[in-house]
Amino acid sequence: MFTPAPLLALSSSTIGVSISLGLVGLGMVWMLIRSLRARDVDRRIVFLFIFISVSAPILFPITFSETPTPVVKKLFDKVESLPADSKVLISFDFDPAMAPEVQPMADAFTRHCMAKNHKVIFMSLWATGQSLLNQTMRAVLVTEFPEKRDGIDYVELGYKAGNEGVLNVIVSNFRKMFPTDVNSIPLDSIEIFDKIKSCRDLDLIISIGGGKPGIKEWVLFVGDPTKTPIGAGVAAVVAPQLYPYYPKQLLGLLGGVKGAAEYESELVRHYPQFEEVDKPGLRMMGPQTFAHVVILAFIVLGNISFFVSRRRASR
Amino acid sequence: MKRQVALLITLFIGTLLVVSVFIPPMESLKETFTLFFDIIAVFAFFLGGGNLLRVHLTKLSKRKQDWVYSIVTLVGFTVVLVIGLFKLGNPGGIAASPTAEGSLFQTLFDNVLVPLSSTMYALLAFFVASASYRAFRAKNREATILLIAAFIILLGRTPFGMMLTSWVPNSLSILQIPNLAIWIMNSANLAGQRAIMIGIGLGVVSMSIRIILGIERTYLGEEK
Amino acid sequence: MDDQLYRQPVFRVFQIFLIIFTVLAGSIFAQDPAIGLTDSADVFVPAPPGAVKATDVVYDQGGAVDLEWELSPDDDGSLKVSGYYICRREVGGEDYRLVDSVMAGVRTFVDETVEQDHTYQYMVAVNGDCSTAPSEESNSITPDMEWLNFGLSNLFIIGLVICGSVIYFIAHAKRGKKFFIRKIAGLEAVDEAIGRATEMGRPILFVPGILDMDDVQTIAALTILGRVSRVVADYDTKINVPVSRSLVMTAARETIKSSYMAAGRPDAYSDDMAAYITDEQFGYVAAVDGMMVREKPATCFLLGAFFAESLILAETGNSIGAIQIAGTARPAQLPFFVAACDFTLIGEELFAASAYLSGEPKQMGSLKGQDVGKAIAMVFIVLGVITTTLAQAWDIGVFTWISDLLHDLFQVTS
Amino acid sequence: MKRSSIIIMLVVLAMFVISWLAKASSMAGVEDHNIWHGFLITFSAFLTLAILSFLYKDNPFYKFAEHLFVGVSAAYWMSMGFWTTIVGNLIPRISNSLSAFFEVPPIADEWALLLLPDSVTFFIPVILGIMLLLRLSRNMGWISAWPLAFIVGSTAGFNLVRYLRSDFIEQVSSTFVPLLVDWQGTGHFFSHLNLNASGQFVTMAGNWVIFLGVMCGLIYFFFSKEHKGIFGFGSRVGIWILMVTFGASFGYTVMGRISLLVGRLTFLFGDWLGLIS
Repeated sequence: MFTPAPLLALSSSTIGVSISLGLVGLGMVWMLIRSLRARDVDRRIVFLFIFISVSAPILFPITFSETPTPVVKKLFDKVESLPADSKVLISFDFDPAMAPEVQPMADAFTRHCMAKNHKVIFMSLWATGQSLLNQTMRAVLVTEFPEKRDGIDYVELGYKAGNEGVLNVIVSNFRKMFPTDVNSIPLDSIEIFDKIKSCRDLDLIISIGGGKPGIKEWVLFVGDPTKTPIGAGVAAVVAPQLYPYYPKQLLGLLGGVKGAAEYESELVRHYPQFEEVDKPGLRMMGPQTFAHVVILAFIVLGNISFFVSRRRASR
Repeated sequence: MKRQVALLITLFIGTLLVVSVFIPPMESLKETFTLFFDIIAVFAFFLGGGNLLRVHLTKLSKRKQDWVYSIVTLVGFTVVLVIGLFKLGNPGGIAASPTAEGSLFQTLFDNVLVPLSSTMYALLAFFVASASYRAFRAKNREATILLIAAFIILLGRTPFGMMLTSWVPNSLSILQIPNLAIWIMNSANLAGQRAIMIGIGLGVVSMSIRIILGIERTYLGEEK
Repeated sequence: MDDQLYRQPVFRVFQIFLIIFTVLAGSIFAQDPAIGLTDSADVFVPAPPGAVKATDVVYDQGGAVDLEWELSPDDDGSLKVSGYYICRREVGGEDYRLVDSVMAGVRTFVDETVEQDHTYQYMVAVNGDCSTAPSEESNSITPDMEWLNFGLSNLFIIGLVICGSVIYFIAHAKRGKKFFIRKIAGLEAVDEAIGRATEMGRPILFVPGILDMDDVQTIAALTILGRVSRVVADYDTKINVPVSRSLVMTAARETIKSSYMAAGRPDAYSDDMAAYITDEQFGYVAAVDGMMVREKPATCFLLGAFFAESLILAETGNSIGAIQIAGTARPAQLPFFVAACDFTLIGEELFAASAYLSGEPKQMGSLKGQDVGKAIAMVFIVLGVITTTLAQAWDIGVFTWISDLLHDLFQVTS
Repeated sequence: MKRSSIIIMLVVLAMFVISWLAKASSMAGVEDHNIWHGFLITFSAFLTLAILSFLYKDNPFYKFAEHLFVGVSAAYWMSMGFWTTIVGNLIPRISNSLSAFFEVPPIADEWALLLLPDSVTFFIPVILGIMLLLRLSRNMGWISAWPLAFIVGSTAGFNLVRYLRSDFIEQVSSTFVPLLVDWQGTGHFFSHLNLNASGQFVTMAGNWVIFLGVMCGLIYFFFSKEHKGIFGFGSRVGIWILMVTFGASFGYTVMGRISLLVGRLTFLFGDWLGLIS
């Protein structure tokens, strides 16, 4: 949960970041000089750099602005370009183990749809997804959008057992699978469902997951037969297996923490009011990016010292 | 004779399990044998655990180097074994799961084993860095290819990959580093993985045949 | 197949009797409004589902029946029908009992609660809002067990060809035929690495992976340990084999002991050479790391099944300046070994290593057999790629047929 | 022991106690057993730091953590082996009275193996296990080779078919990729030629790389043919493909490894020191 940081904390974090950045930068320069003299760096110094570059962004949260890759941008633009009151379904197909990676995506999608005044239908194909769905509802809907009303602006269908069987049914009829929503209110008396009979009537489906049933099932059972656009958010490890579906069967794809961070930063760019909310994707990206850059720098340094020493040897 | 029997056992069991795949009535053989293996492995614990105790007791009694730490191992081992085997401090008693919530055993797991193993695992973050510093150098053609592939993928996973190449027009978008990274993962990387896996499949088949036929018998000891 | 059993006259008569019985029972049942409120005028009664067909699931142990039926005409995606009840009874016995229910729109079901060699009949009842309508009874079915799984015949054929070629070349080599085998860099270095340790007066560390004896990689590692410890015994160097499974410890001891016997030095062998550490993955790694920095082995062998610890071990070994020969068949860990070790046995090379090191013609023959397997793979990949390409690009019937055939040949259903 | 090391020990001990007290007092009123919980968190943090200190060099704290780890984890898995395998799988099958003692429901006999009931066949592993233990005896030690032969034989039998299926057959068939994707004639191909990441040409190039890469990779693994001429070239390309694979997978996993450290440091800075909310 986000609590507005007092001015003091903000400035101290800026100072902290600058100091650690400075340290790492100066250290790199020092090592560049050493490398130019063809001297290798002790592994413990490498360790120290990794330690600083990972802990600094944790202690003093800094975020890098992310430029979205086309796969992410396309999905963002779709949500953005749909007219208000479009019907979007978000399915929480993941468990707590995957949550750190994909829940930030779920939050970001929810936030975006709410800001665009879309009508959102929440559901889950995983039994464990229900509680995570409730988490997002509490953290995003209830806290940030208190004016949105259940049943009018959004509806929670919850979890139904049956895996891809559920999809097989809702592809032609929602009411057959979900006679009521999670609060036992019949779908017929829910405003959103006035014009929705099946998945065909949705404007966008977003599945967030990483296992089975998950994105692949949504594509095969719902996306392909109905031509309803499908977007997805997945854990990093499974992302490469889903790229073959993009862009024909999958509108867009968020892969891992990086995908979440890209979406979050694109969201902030369009909706400055979200500047202040917690953005776990971007927050987690800080240490990752920092460490990656340090590793990349070390690879470059290693090659410099290698070439310098080889040139000397050949002389 | 003793070795002959052992080789016959291997031949019989090996063939039986290969054949069982094609015979539905013998399908459950696989699960049964897995259970057999687990049970034998528990018996082997006596040898392993006994050896662990013996090594550290010897170290202690002979006051070998670092004998003090052997006390730590011995105490840790005995205490946890007693707690674990007798389910001490387990609210559910003997019928409860050994790892029941709130049991002493589980508390030990959460507060001793978890920090130890996850920190050991986290050391990888450091070693990944030192290994890439040392290994990714353009020493020869192979190493250069390794370096370039790693560099592109690493760059593709930071915001800088996109920043550096976002100017590339859409008709050349494969040259944008994140796209290139994905393309490499799905083409060359996939090809290499498949070639390795096909090789492994054949290697295992051939190795298993050598074992079943008794040609490979190192584990039984060489002929005297 | 034991279908024959049921073709015997006695069974024929029994079957005919059953069919008559079934029809009779079915007609009685159909007249009897046992289920549902059929007579009430204001209750909608959906039309019953069509014919139910029951078939035995093939290639199993006789524990499953496949059901298929025609949907009720009222099951058209509207809300009139909410699902189907699957009912079953044993022929000649009890009443119909509910087995399970399925959602509307579903027309198949696999009943896995049947017992082998009992005869069953099924009925599917469609469920309206507050009424049900049963179908006619199905044919009677006796799930039986098959003795051979013909669904795996392609696996059998491919296995036969590959195992056959390995065995053929082993037999060929037995008769004295010599094969050329290319050098494997990592293995050429084994003797040199052990020699180095001897010169430096430092021990050798051999890590056989972290999995138990039920993994082939561990066995492959132990066979290499056999060759390594033979050389070690000759050179009189110290060898340490920390293991993370008790069974591996037993097998490793057996292996080292026999190598020392073969080298004629049984006196120099001690059980302490192979020691069990702990089953816990990272506990084992912590101990081996400690061992590395304290004993400073000159040579480390990291062979077998490795997971995340591959890089921790390889980097620590590298930091103490040891020569490292690594090998695993886990593709995910190979990059780390390649990056941090001097020599890496990649996948198949790990399994080839023991044959290669043994120098026995029989073992070398098996390597030739593996190559035949690779050649087969290559031929089929070329064929598969060409036919798939032609079939997709121009939709030529014959190529589609061949491409489908190849896909089927290399498609193993479990 | 040197004086400096005694001083370091004392300082660490003092810091441990301070952290324990601070943690316990900060939890007072929130947790019931605050002293115990304070100890647990401090001890976890101490172990975390002890392992991290190995990065600098081997030291007494690492040795302590390492030896504790070995002892505790060996006993942990041994207890788990006893409860899950012996009590969970063996006893319910072979003895009703023992199952009653351990309060586990007995498992009904199945006639799976050799047409014998489980209550008989499950004595096989027990006998083999005892044979294994005979290794400790001087005279009967040789018999431990039999259970090993059983295990190695079953491993070979299992894995032969398993690897043939999942590593050989399935990988071969998934390499049947079309070399021409969305083919609508040569003219269409050249007029739409571009390097768009999801375009026809790039997709096709990917499939070509997969096809040729797998072929060359397999050539690299050939043992019985000298790598010369065309074959030698193929094997060289094979090595390059393998190098791309290794580089790419290495680069791809780095991110996951960093997250592990983030997790540990978050524990230290947050749960222990309370520096971050």
